[in-house]
Amino acid sequence: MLSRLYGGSRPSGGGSFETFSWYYFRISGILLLFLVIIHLLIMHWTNDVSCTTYDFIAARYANPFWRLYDWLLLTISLTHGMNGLRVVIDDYVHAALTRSILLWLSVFVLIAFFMLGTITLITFQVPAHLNLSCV
Amino acid sequence: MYQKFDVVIVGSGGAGLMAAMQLPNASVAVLTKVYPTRSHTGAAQGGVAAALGNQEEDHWKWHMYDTVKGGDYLVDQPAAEILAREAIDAVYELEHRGLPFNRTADGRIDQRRFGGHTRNFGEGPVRRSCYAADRTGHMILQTMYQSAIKNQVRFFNEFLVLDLLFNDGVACGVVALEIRTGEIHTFHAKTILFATGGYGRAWRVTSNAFACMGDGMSIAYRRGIPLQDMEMYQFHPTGIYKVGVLLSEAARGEGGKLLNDKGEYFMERYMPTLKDLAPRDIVSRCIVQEVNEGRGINGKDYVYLDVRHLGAKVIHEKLPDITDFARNYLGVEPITEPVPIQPTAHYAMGGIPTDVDARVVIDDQWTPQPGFYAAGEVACVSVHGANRLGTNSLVDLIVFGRRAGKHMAKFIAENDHAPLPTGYEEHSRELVDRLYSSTGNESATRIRSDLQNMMIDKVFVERTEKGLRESLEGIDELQDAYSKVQLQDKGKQFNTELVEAVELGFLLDCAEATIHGALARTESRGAHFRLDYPNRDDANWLKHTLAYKGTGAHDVRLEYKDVILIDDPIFKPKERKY
Amino acid sequence: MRVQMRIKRYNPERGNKPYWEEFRVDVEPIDRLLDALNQIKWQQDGTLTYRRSCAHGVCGSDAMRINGRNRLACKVLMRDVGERVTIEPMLGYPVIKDLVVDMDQFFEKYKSVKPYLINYDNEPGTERLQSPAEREIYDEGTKCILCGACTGSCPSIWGNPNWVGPASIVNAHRFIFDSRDQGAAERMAILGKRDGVWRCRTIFNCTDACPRGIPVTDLIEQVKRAIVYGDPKDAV
Amino acid sequence: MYKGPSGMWSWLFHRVSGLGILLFLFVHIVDIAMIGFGPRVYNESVLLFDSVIVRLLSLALVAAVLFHSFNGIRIVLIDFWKKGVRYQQAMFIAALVLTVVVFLPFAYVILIPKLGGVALWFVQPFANLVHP
Ligand SMILES: Cc1cc2nc3c(=O)[nH]c(=O)nc-3n(C[C@H](O)[C@H](O)[C@H](O)COP(=O)(O)OP(=O)(O)OC[C@H]3O[C@@H](n4cnc5c(N)ncnc54)[C@H](O)[C@@H]3O)c2cc1C
Ligand code: HEM
Ligand code: SF4
Ligand code: F3S
Ligand code: FES
Repeated sequence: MLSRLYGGSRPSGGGSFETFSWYYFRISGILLLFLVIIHLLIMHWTNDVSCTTYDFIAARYANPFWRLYDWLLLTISLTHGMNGLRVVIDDYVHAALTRSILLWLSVFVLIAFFMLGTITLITFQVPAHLNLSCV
Repeated sequence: MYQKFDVVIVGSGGAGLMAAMQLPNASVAVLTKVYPTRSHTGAAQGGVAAALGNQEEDHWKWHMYDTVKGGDYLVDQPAAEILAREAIDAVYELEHRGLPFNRTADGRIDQRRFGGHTRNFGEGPVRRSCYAADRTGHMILQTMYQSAIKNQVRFFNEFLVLDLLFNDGVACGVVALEIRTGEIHTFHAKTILFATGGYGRAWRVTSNAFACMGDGMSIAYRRGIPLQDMEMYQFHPTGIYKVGVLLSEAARGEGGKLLNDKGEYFMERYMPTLKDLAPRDIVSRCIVQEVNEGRGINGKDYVYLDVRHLGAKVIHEKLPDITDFARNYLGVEPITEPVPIQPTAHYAMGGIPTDVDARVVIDDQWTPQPGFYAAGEVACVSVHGANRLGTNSLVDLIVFGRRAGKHMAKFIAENDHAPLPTGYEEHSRELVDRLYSSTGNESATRIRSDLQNMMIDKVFVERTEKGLRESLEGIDELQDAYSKVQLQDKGKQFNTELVEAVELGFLLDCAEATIHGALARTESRGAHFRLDYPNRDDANWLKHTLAYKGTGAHDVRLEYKDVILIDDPIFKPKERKY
Repeated sequence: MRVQMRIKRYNPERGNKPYWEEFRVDVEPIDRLLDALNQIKWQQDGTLTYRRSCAHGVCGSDAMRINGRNRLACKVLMRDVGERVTIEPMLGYPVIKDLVVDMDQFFEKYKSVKPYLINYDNEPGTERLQSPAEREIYDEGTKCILCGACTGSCPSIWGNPNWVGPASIVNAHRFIFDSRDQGAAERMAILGKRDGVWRCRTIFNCTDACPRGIPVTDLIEQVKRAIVYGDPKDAV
Repeated sequence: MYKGPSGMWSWLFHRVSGLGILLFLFVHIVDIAMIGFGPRVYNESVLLFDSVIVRLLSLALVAAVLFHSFNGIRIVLIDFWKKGVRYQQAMFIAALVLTVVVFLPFAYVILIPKLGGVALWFVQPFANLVHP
């Protein structure tokens, strides 16, 4: 008789955007953990910032893997971060109009930076001669 | 402001909300001077009795017997029968509404022992108290409030009811002060239920909340309705010294013992069989006797509750509240130190007289006052007689709260609104305006503390003619002084000084009726113990006191009403032995 | 002991700015802070306004901000607050007068999560069965006295007064995890919305504030998991 | 602010660091975009990263990223590990310690090429900005 535990009438909850957003924070956060730390190690540890010249970048982007890597970093961190900004706006801005203006603005910023980053990554042409100073 | 409802319920404790639950199709307003979940019912710890027989054999008739005997036979027996019978259904109703009772291994409502509840007409203790940890009252109140939300009951929170309106003997509304704005509102209704709780604040040491000021009793009393058996006031033996916060009977149920200054477990001397688990009136009296004979701790007016021998494990697991309270309010560690306790004012057996349908009845002929109902501690059905058993108050709330609701549903179907009397707000406005404009320079604080000290000195566990006479003079003086009370806060919004002053007026009335009833009753019965008349006197006093407010300033008129007995030898009044 | 009480006062009828006022009281170390407030009200300044009822921590009337943390005045002893104590109304609620805050919205939010048993089956003749283990799962939430201390301590609510707040979630939890209840999905849908559980950023002030010792954040996290997993069973 | 040992500081740091990183991300996307304009433009813009003041800023960035990441893990553990709530305080301390421990070598590596410059910066704040 006690098996009426949590009977059948419990369809799954959630599914809404807020739930997804929360989940996405965690998943993207974990992914970013690896992407960002490796990124930092490469940029600041194995190389000094003074070495990250045009040629250095170009040499990296000669390998499509790094283009993909950076694109993932771009996409995930941008969406993660903008989602965070959205949450902060929701927390502190209550006037309906201001809020929706700001939210739309951040959507626009998100798209703009995403496009800028993506276009940069896709259209970049590796020049024939590279002059690597540090590696 | 004026508003119209079918039913107005004053008070959102267990009794008021239980009634509201029975009226799903009526327009109901619940008025309460605190937020509903702050009502005093939430403080009840022990449990609610019902002969479910989940743990061992039990029968409602046994429950009825214990109730009648516990009340020292001043109980109306047909009412006690209803209490014991309907407790069972009422408890199931609560469970269906979601109350999280503790459970037995097979999933049923768990039950435990409690003082005075026995098997087979007094043979031995029985597990009858249904409980939810050590917060049964809290769970009842929460569950009912939740149910009320589900049923979309209209609440008027922080409204202080000031007056009850009658038109030609028919109750037709109440007048209330909206505390937040200071406005006066009139609620026009076909029927009114008072469920405003007790008046424990009349004593300095009390387990009762600040809100327990006897409002409902006094409002009715001022409108000519009698108060029944007010001299029957229960003093719980184990209140925390000075603070009055209750240490539940569970402490003694688990084996805690009372200790005097000589290091003696003195209950063994007074009640060799039940010892520390004797009924509350008896244990309180023994404590007072110890104190009077100089065996209070350090010669003062308290003794110890000793649970040290139970061991840390039992204390932590079964008596967490006690540990908590003792540490919090006394800085005492019950595992290693005994806890200072003294009897504390706890429960009014008396109140507004009603029949078993919670209809208010105004004389010895049981004449009902149409449209006016009362239930809970404010009412006197009378199921508790001269002494209430532990866990029986919650039963009272749910059984008679329920009956009140059901009867009101019938009443509103059959009756129309009686028109309001002319000048219906006048009395209330006067009451408030007088306090605002008074320049009498009298302090409500002074009156309140004098009253509380006087009641604990003279109208406490042991009473004498001399003490009661002195308190009669005292109460008259305080009533006079009250008319000169002056406020510092003249504001309208959330003026709690005004609220406290109004409540003090109510409290004085209740104390007045108590003192008059106690002085007249020249016998000892249950909680009313007269040193000068130490025996029960059934020949003259097997009857209820009805105290009416008289016409003169300090007049109180006493009348009496027979106790209803049933024709069954088991329930025939006999000496109360444990 | 002599204690200096710094109290934030506000009276809408007399000027419209909150101000600080200091009182001195003589109290016993084991007096409650509520006793000290009463002493001020009854002997020094009758206009001082606050709520109280039970005086022993079970009714939830007197939650206020004491030395920067939300506490019940009747559960705080004078010996624990030191010789100077600062008392303010709780943050996150509109102030009505002195220490009294407007709880109406708090109760509205509470109501919004359907805090009552939902069961569509016919009522049995006796009790609905529930094992002690099933009873235990939702025990903590049943201790809530709706004092509002948790909600008033939460920075998310200071920023966003529309947020449903920890107290409501605790009470939703109490029913979502009750084996007799069938309304979990309805409640989870409500709490999944924008001002639902997700506004909780695990700040834990609520857990610190709760006078009943309810592990508030823990319960909120269980509700979050229930929503994410779609089933309360997996969440505890 | 709420007094007492709660998770409020961790939340505040997390939020501020998250927004800080986001701000940096915008800058970073723009400066990477400079590669599209050829080596001269890019190299000049990236020179900025070499300056002391910006090196200090990127130190702050590293600190922010580290704290945000470790605390992010703490949050995920609180959310999904059923006992996580109980250890939130300990995990906060762990996140702080980890941040410091990982940060120090980073700081060393980033600052070492410019230690002289750093010293100089304190005396003449604007000298390096113009020409590193
Ligand atoms: C510490 C303690 C422990 C107890 N333990 C137990 C136990 O274990 N078992 C048991 O059976 N009994 C117990 N009791 C007794 C029992 O709790 C009370 O008798 C019972 O709760 C009274 O309920 P009520 O509904 O009559 O009134 P209350 O719960 O006192 O409610 C009164 C209501 O009336 C309202 N009100 C009052 N005056 C006004 C007014 N003028 N205008 C508007 N509203 C007003 C109040 O706001 C409140 O809502 C205990 C009592 C105490 C003090
Ligand atoms: C490196 C690994 C990262 C992890 C593990 C991580 C983890 C998280 C988590 C779990 C949250 C949710 C916090 C909450 O719900 O309370 C969060 C919020 C946030 N993150 Fe990250 N994050 C990381 C990187 C980043 C990056 C690179 C950015 C910037 C682009 C960023 C910006 C933000 C912002 C703005 C928030 C919102 C803060 C708030 O709501 O208080 N995070 N992060
Ligand atoms: S969860 Fe705790 S703090 Fe919050 S309202 Fe309930 S009792 Fe008060
Ligand atoms: S303080 Fe607030 S953010 Fe969550 S953990 Fe408590 S509700
Ligand atoms: S007065 Fe009831 S909780 Fe403090």
